[in-house]
Amino acid sequence: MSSSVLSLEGIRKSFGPVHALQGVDLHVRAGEVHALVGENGAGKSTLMKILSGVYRPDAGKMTLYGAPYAPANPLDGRAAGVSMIYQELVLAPHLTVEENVTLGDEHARYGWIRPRTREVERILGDLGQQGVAPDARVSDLSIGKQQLVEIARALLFDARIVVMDEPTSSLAADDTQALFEAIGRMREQGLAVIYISHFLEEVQEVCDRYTVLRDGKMISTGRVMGTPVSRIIEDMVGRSVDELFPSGDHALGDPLLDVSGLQGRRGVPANVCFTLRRGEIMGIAGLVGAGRSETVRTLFGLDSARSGALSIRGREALRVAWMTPRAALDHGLDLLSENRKEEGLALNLSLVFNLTLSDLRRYSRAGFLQLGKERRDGARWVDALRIRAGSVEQRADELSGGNQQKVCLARLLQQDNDILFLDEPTRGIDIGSKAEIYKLVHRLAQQGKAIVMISSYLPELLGVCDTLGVMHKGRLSAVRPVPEWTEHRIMQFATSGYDA
Amino acid sequence: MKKPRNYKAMLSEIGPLLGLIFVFALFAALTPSAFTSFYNVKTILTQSVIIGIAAFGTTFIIVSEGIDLSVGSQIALTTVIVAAVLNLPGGDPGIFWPLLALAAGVLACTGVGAFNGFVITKFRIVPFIVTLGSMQIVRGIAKWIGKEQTVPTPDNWLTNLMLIDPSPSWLLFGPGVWLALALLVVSAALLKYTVLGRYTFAIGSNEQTARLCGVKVDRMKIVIYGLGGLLTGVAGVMQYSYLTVGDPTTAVGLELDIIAAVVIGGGSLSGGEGSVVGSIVGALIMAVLRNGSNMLGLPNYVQEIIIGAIIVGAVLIDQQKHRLRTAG
Amino acid sequence: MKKPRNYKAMLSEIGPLLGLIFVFALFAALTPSAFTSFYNVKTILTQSVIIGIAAFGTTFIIVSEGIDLSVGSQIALTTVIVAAVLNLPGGDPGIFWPLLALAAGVLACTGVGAFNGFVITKFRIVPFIVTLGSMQIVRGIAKWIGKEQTVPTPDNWLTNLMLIDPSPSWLLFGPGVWLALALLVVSAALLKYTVLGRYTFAIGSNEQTARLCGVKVDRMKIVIYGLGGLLTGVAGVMQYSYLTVGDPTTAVGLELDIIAAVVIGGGSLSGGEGSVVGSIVGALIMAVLRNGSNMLGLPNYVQEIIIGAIIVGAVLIDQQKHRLRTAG
Amino acid sequence: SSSDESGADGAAALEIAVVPKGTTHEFWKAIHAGAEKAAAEFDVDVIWQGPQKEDDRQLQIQVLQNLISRGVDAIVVAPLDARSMARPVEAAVARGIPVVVIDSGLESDAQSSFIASNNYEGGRIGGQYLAEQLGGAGKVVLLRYQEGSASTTNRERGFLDALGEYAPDAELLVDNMYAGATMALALQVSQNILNRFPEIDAIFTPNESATQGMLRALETAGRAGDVTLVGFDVNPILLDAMWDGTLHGLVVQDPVGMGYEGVKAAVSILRGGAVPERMDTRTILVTPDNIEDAEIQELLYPDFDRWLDN
Ligand SMILES: Nc1ncnc2c1ncn2[C@@H]1O[C@H](COP(=O)(O)OP(=O)(O)OP(=O)(O)O)[C@@H](O)[C@H]1O
Ligand SMILES: Nc1ncnc2c1ncn2[C@@H]1O[C@H](COP(=O)(O)OP(=O)(O)OP(=O)(O)O)[C@@H](O)[C@H]1O
Ligand SMILES: [Mg+2]
Ligand SMILES: [Mg+2]
Repeated sequence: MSSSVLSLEGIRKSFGPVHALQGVDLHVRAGEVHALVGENGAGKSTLMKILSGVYRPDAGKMTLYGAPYAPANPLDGRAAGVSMIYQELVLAPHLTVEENVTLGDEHARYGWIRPRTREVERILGDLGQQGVAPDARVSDLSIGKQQLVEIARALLFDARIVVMDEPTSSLAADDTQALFEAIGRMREQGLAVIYISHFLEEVQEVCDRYTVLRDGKMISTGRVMGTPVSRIIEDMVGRSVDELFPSGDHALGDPLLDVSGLQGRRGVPANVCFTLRRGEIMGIAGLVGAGRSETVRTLFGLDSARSGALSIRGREALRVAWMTPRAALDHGLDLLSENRKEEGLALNLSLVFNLTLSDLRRYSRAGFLQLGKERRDGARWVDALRIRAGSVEQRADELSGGNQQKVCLARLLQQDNDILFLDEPTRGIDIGSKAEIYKLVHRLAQQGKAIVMISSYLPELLGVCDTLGVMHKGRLSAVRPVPEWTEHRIMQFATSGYDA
Repeated sequence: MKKPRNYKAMLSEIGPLLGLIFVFALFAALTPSAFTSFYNVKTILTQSVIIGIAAFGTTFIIVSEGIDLSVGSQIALTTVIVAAVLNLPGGDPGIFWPLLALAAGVLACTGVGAFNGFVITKFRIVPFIVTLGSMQIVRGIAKWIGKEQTVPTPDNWLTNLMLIDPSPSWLLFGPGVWLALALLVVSAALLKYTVLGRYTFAIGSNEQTARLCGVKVDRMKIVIYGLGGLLTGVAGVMQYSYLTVGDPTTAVGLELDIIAAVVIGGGSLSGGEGSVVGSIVGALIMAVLRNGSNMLGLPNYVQEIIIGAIIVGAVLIDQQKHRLRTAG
Repeated sequence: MKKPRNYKAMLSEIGPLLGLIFVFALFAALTPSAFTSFYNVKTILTQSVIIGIAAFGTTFIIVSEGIDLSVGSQIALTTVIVAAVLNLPGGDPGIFWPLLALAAGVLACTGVGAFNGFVITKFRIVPFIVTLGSMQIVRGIAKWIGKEQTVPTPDNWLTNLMLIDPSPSWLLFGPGVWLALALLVVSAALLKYTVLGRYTFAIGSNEQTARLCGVKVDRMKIVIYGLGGLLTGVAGVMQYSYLTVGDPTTAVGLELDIIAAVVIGGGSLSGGEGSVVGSIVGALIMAVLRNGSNMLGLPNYVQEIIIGAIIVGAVLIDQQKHRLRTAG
Repeated sequence: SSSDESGADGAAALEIAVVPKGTTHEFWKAIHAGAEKAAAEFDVDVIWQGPQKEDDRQLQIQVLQNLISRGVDAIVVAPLDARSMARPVEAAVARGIPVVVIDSGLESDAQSSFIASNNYEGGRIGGQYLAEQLGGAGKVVLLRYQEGSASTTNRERGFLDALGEYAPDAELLVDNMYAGATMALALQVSQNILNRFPEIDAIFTPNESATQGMLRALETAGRAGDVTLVGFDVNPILLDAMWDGTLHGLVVQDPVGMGYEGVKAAVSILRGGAVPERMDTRTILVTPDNIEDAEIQELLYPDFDRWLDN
């Protein structure tokens, strides 16, 4: 049991000037679940993509079951029994569930495909997804279910090593449990599982051993049992993070935003009402698909509303149905999207273009842009948020994920509006950057801004917010001060819509 | 559990069919006798053969999120090559030489298609640009081979393929129509029931996914464009048969008609959607419109306006349907 | 902090320029005296005016990740409308009527462009399809207005715009060249230094992000396509001036040349990239090639093959540059 | 065919540009042959250059402009449009390059000479013959060529006039359909016309591609030979059809003569001679009855290869 089925030694990989991996070792044994943890940009995904054959390493060697292993492409990886669940959703939206699950592994005779519906149904059943039909179109499923389809693909495949790169980042709690059970069965069958997650609780729950990466180097490895979480965190960020969540008071002031009777086109959100005061950080919890994003998007005019009104700074109520993003910005609202790549950054434009895009009026006179002023202000924000970039003219897609997220935040800061909707502001962000973002949110509240923060990560809501509401199927519970909530109470409302 | 999906899939193929029936009925009502005569139906079918066969190939390309603007030039190239081979010294218009000419024409287009695919995948240039370039290059080559002239050919059996009245009259339709029908069945089966077809859809739906799932995307694309070229080559032979000469200036802009046929038939330029049956229906709709307008004596410009409106209209209706489905 | 970026941006504009210099030098070496004569340079410039002006508009559209296939038809429509207005009863070829004709032509195209933008945004249909449809519709309308004929017009000052030798000879170039130059400056400034231009880039780079940032995407697109139509209309007036008649069958397929010019000049069909200066350089490269080939007495097919190869080659080189940049 | 040997023997040969409407019809090949024949005879160089796309006025203007820039000694042009081409022709003359217009008229007085078949007369000949074949009555179709083409419009006019004169009882079924620029278009339209009128007696088509398209349509419909078809211009396929009895009459021009006379006129202007302002080349009716005459044979089967090396 103790000998490694997979050994990676001295793996190096550079992308131009970026040295993503600088000689990493990793040893995985049969029948173990091995956690791979580290900050954003530490190189976890890159290492796993080398393992699965997406990238080729610049140096280093890999051994799989005692034999040298050097995949040239994902096909080689699969042939060697490496199955991978990628961090970003890897699905063909036009195809059915069955077609996606079997993609690349079709059973065919003379090129003619033979259906594998039975097997696909069995796998979905194993994941507790009897309700997902094999002939449903994947684009018709929610993100959580789509994630599960991808997991099913990895399970259907007859693998010897399964890599899971943040598989639970958009899973509901019960789906996560079903996944853990499936992982447990794999362990029993003697498969090796590599599990990447930013949720250290999950690591403690399912993993046997761990390896920490930092800045493309292996820092430590060991048994999960008996290693304190604080030790792992310290290895990840290179210092001890004693206080993740900021402390210090900020006073709540007059009401800034009053929402009543918000009703979405598809019935989500359903009759949502809440009031937001100056200096308030209001959290919204809920399961995936509960309608949290939809609520703020509707308020911001990105999704259409059936009815509802909002009043800002006590002025007369506006109809949400007439809201547009432009009007929302002009009324002092601003939104940080949960998906920065699709909605948040113009990836092939420069950093400074992205920073000022929502506020070009400030940088133009009679329609003409004042490029100098724009660049100076851009440089200020880059310094203020410690964004790592060559210059303000650097293209957004040349930045690492965490820095991209900071650019998005900087756009909000630059816009300087009073009412901020932050949708999953720390999704996919490492723990050190998280702490920075929490501090920033706190500082904004102290300046008298009002913030709505949506997150699927309960500890952060409980640690950062003043008040909290929970959503279930489009309905928002009463918004209460955080101390009045317990995790149990939150989960009860989130799963049943019943508030004790 | 299986029904709703099939039902939906059928709906998206039935849509264009209803359109075809509507257009046909409309003209039948306006010009009763001449339009609906069996002979005229045969004419319409024959006139759809070329665009139809080329559209089968383009369907694969469009489903894979590609586009091929060089189809018209490829057709011209085929007619010229067929004519040139038939004129080779020592050639005689028996069975063999025309067969050789046919093979040469089809092979040349398959080569052009595969080359397009190669450049697209090897250098990662968008298909629009690559095929915009090869559209000109192939046209130039066709003119070069044809010495900038139409190339007359001796009589041979190839020129009988596109006759409206077939020579053994029990055939009912000309050989071209039967050939198109056979290719329809083969292409539809290829696209729906084989690994090739499945990968075509997967690449069009999400190329990255296909790649990560072990589909050899580059090689597949070369195959897809090559297949497109092959079918275009067959269409080119039909065009030769239609014209009985090699004409390097023929079929200018025909690719747009072909793309329109695919799109009217439910194909989506953003990939992942389309069907061979839909595409032939699209081709038929356009042929019926042209034929019917001539029957009515409508001027060309009215035809053009109607066809333009139908292209947009078809996509619009398709989209409403999708919306309905998502909502329901 | 300022240098590297500007240097890079310049490089991507200098690339096509180097290409132009290379092509020019090549032909200058091959046909020394005639090709580099001032008169021939004037000829080349005049011949680039139409594609150039239309390419300015298409640059905006392509930068915003759109495409307009109806440009050729719009140009034909303009020539016909200008001719029709000039032939109105009561019209006289003084200053006023030609101005009215010009305005009518430009306005019509602006309308077509804005309508394209409206359909694209309102019904969420991809621009390729919408403009493929309007390409046919507009062509039909042009033929309808022109009664399927070329429309002769009385002599008037509009027809002097595209003369190679201007009438006051101190002008050096014909008024058309000067107009193109003025529009070049205006369009380049619009795209680079105004909010409109910035929004065009933002929409092309990521439409959803632009929406989130408060850009009124739908309205902007209508403006962009309208602006494209406006410039196309001006190009159409130039075409009329060139032909001196209204011709509903002119400029078939010209949109592809125009798109090629934009792409050769560094525009990307996936949006967010392109420059007005690059586009005019692209147009010039094509004009130099045509002219030089004529000078050398190269047959047409050689020209076609060369231009096709250059389209692909330009994009290929552009791409290598990008890769270099990412790597370096 | 064209050459650029500039001044190997000191004095460069005169460069005479010949600009056809297109390059793909047999007709233009014959003009080219005639031009080369004259070039050999008068010891000048012919530059043969046409627009890239058939029927593209803009491209023909560009070709003319480029030839002016190049500084050729004279231009012989078959204008695609009577008015559009006037400007560039005038520009050429203004720069001291004499222009001879062939085939189709030009609305300008800048050109030195206009050499063409009498298209109207050619149309009349065809119309008269068709009327005789009909015996004075029957159902007739006129498939026009293309919007805005002067020479074919004159042929169509001549045809209609003669038809009215010699067959007043004939019924004209269609005269508003256009064949379009290429044979493929002509064929499709022809098929649809044939379906629309099952009872056609005779058809007139005013140029090569329209005639060939209609002939092919008759063949695909199995009606070739049953319907009297009278066309205009000639190519080997049309001649074969006449031998087969599926084509009943062709009005042929003398393109070799036209090309020859065009270059000859240009040369004599350059060498200081006088040329007539207007010169008609022949239009002759070829029918199965006279096709074997020696004179016709020479017209129909000119020896291109003597002059063209491709
Ligand atoms: N294709 C690429 N081109 C350039 N740089 C890249 C590329 N992929 C990754 N990088 C860089 O390599 C480094 C490691 O990235 P990687 O995705 O492996 O991090 P990670 O540990 O998975 O982080 P996260 O927790 O955010 O997923 C980062 O600095 C990233 O910016
Ligand atoms: N484009 C869409 N088409 C169909 N249904 C959608 C679409 N977008 C959202 N929904 C549905 O609307 C509901 C609310 O989604 P929303 O994204 O607001 O949830 P959420 O609570 O923010 O979850 P997440 O954590 O995934 O962001 C879900 O049931 C989802 O399936
Ligand atoms: Mg990662
Ligand atoms: Mg959400």
